[in-house]
Amino acid sequence: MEHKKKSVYLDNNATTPADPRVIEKMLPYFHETSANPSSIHGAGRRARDAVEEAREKLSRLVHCRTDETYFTSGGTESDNMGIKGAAFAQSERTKIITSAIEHHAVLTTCDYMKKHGYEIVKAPVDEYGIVDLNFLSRAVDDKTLLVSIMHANNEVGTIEPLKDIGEIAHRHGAIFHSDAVQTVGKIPIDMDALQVDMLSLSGHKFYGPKGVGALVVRRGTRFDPLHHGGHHERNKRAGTENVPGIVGLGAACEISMTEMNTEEKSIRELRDSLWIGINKEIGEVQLNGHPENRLAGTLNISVKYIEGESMLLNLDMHGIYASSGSACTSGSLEASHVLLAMGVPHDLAHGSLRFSMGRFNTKRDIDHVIEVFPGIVKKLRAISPLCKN
Amino acid sequence: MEHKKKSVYLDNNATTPADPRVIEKMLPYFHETSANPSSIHGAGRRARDAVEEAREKLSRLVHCRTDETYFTSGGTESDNMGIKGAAFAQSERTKIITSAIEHHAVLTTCDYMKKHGYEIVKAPVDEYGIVDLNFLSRAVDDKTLLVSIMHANNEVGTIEPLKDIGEIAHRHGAIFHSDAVQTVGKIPIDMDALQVDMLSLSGHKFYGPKGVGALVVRRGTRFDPLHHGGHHERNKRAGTENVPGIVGLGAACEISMTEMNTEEKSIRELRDSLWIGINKEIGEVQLNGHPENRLAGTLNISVKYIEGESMLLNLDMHGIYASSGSACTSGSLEASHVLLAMGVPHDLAHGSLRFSMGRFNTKRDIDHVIEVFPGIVKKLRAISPLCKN
Amino acid sequence: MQYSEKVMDHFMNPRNVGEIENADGIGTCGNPVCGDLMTFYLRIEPRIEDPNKACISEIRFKTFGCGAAIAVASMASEMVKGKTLSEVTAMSRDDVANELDGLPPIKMHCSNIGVQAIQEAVKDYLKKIGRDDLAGKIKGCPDKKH
Amino acid sequence: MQYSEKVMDHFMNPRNVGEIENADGIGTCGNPVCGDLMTFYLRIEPRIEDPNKACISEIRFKTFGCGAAIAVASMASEMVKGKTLSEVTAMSRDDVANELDGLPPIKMHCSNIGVQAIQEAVKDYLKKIGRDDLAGKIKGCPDKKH
Ligand SMILES: Cc1ncc(COP(=O)(O)O)c(C=O)c1O
Ligand SMILES: Cc1ncc(COP(=O)(O)O)c(C=O)c1O
Repeated sequence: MEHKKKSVYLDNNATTPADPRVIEKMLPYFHETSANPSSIHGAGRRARDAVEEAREKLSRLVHCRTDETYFTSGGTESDNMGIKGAAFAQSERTKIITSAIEHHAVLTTCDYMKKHGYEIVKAPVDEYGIVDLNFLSRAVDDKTLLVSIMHANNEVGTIEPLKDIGEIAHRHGAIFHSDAVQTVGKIPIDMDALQVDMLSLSGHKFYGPKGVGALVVRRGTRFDPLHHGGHHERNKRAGTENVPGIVGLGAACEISMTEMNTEEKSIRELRDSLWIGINKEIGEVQLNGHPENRLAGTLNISVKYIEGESMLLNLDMHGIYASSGSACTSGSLEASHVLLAMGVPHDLAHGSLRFSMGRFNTKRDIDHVIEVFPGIVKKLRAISPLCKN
Repeated sequence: MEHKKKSVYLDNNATTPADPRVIEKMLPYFHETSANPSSIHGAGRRARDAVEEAREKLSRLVHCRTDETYFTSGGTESDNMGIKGAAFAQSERTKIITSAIEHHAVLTTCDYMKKHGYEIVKAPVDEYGIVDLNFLSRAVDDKTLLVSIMHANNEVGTIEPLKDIGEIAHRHGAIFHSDAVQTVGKIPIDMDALQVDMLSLSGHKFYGPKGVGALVVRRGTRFDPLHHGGHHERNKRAGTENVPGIVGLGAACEISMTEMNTEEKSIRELRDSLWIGINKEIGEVQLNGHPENRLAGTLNISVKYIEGESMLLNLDMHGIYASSGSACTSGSLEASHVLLAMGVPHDLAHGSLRFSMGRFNTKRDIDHVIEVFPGIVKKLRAISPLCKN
Repeated sequence: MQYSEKVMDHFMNPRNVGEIENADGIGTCGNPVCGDLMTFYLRIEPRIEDPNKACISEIRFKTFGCGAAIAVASMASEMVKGKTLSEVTAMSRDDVANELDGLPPIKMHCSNIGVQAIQEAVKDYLKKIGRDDLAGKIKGCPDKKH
Repeated sequence: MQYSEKVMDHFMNPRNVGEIENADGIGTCGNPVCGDLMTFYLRIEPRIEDPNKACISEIRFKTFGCGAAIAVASMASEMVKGKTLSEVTAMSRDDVANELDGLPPIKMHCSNIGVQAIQEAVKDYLKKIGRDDLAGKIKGCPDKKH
């Protein structure tokens, strides 16, 4: 979202602008109704009520009980809290299984667990980014404490078969954690049906505020806290509740509940028309991710012979905001670990571009990209030594 | 802060209402200028600039370098990150020294470290809540990795002699961490002068938003991250930056910088007039905390023969919002560990009440309390079996 | 932690507050160290042949304690007025809590202290009339310090 | 990560893009696997008695790479035009980065590749004119794969 005229924000997988309706709901809790929900006075009780109302909205969205929700500061904290918490709450099992295409919040946490003596196994994925279930079946055993596989990948949008994975995990009594940061609020989630024991989510990925998220943990799943301190969140997550943030998260859940279906359809239409337009205007482009089974708003492509950042910067000059690989890694030099795990060659991985559409995009945004993007590709290909025409 | 007429918020140590000027600064970053600061496009760069500007304001307030600041989700996370981070980043030293009157964010974290094999020593305090420096001098040794002593206590407001404590810690090469959640923005802080290596702070305690805080770590002090994931905050604190929250924290820092001195004086006047008024109207009341060396806004008293919660609830019926002991423990049955550590007898600890004044209080608020409170005490003493008159 | 309306009503307007001079039975439970202390004073309609059938004709109390403690004392005093001693002896903390439309879990012990203090007063009465046999059967306050 | 205005200018409007037919020297450095590849084409004013004093009269380049890579190639091409071969050989990555008003630390390697690719082209020229002795003294591209 941008001041300049004609700016087009197509980086909704990195973060979504908060919905104005969400902001409106949060506003009173900054000043007028500001209090600590732990305080027993009237102002405190109103803050407590607001937190609990948001909790109900969240639990309706992901189909869980209210006492299974724990508010956090975002997806990364939720991932850390779930993985470390599950591991440190027990001592018999020592193996953690994850995938090669997880977000860094999961992968780096697993690296850390490895230093603490846990065995980490990363399941491979196929060319579309779907986790190898046969591999998982063989890898999960009675030493496995946790299987952590994301619900949908943030770079390519591919949606994983959680139900099947959950069954494999539970066959051996392992806990199944899923990083659902990219799916909550975008596609229906039913913890029971998906067989998920722990679910991470983040407000700013579905039009809620930044700095707030949740870990949902099904009853009976043991875990240690990550933040120690006061008695907040049933002794599992200490720290004064971020009341406006939690209220905003709740409001985002409520809006998603009612608008998810129609929104999914219209976003998918935008995305498909962008892909069709690009394909028509530009040769030698490939789609990354599963052709059908992926998030409606995600379009990840590789443009042959040219590099991603140079496309991004050119788009940026036209007020078009996209991303090349994960937002979190765009400051790095390495090609996306997700694309490489899917078998995309290095040069095409370097030449990848992610357009991610959201609630506030319009057909005009797409038209603008289709107008501008082919010229950029042409210009960059003209100076590319790999391009021989 | 409250809708009802004549409500009087005197629980500013539990949380402060965000300053309207802070909220105004935050607002654009929820939607219009929403982006992920890790994104390289124009919107991302504007978000990045906003974060770095806030960092500068923070570092001016506590006198540190910008690259010594790490934004977190609040005071509790900062305490956890500092204590666990310092301990886990090394393996030679095994002793942590703290005080008996720390916030639960520190004490519970220390309990957790104890389970991990660290030796925890809690320094006692005198009747005013000042940490025993002689004890500290004897306790700190070459096995001591960390000394963690708060800057000011949240319940009684007593301010600790950080400089002396820092010198004792450094004599043996220990790291000095201070939970300054109650002082940042209220009294001047100079990390160097105070000899502090790690400093925790929280936005919502000085008119910034909830859900954002910081750990300030002086260069050369090693620590491990608490949240693993992306490359945010120089690889030390992963998670998409809470841009509006960080902007709000920065704005709160800026306001405090310029208004701290005059504000401190006017708040102190309010507090002293409240204490004088109570003393005049009610017999057998005692002041808890240091008579001079304490936060300007904190008035903690014990009212003989009656219990704290019953006073609170009666005050609440009159729209007066105060607290009994720490907000975080008011749901517990135990008398304040702070008052007990100061040698306050159990019954007086149960009969304690904290009025904490802040930026938005007026003389009328104080007058209202002085009008209402004596009647409440009279009524409760009339039904107390301890009161023999 | 949220109190029911009934708790708040009894807390703000406690019934039967006070003492009874030359009470027939006096019972105390709790301890200011723990933050709760209740004393009940009973006037009892004697029934020499079967003291367990004697009725409580008047009751007063004093309480040091939290909102729940005051409300429990008030509600319990209302509940036992006119009851026989055996009825009072059979009362449980849940009876009082239910009558108050519930109490927060961490406040249930207040309800306990209330019931035990009244039973302590009954015990006191029975001892005073020389019926230590009957008094011995009443639990009362566990250690006089709750 | 923020680029300077100069970087953005050279990136958006790169100078000397293209190829030179029958170039006197051609040099490549980088690798698409690493995300950066540059090829420079040189036209050189010969100076038979002392080839190190020969001047670069024309330069063209092609680049696959990030914004910094393109800007570096463009800026480097401007910088070496008219320079003698020994001056070009003495150039360092910092010279180009400074001329661009700095580069983000993680992009400094682009500057390296740029300088090395040009030096590779110089080397190529020296070899072509049979001066392997001089060519051998030029570092050029470390492993032809940066
Ligand atoms: C799949 C996935 N997991 C985790 C995260 C981390 O969430 P946050 O940045 O809110 O900590 C993100 C986004 O950054 C994500 O896309
Ligand atoms: C002294 C002190 N330390 C730490 C904290 C914890 O801060 P937060 O609630 O922002 O996590 C508080 C307040 O709750 C406090 O008063």
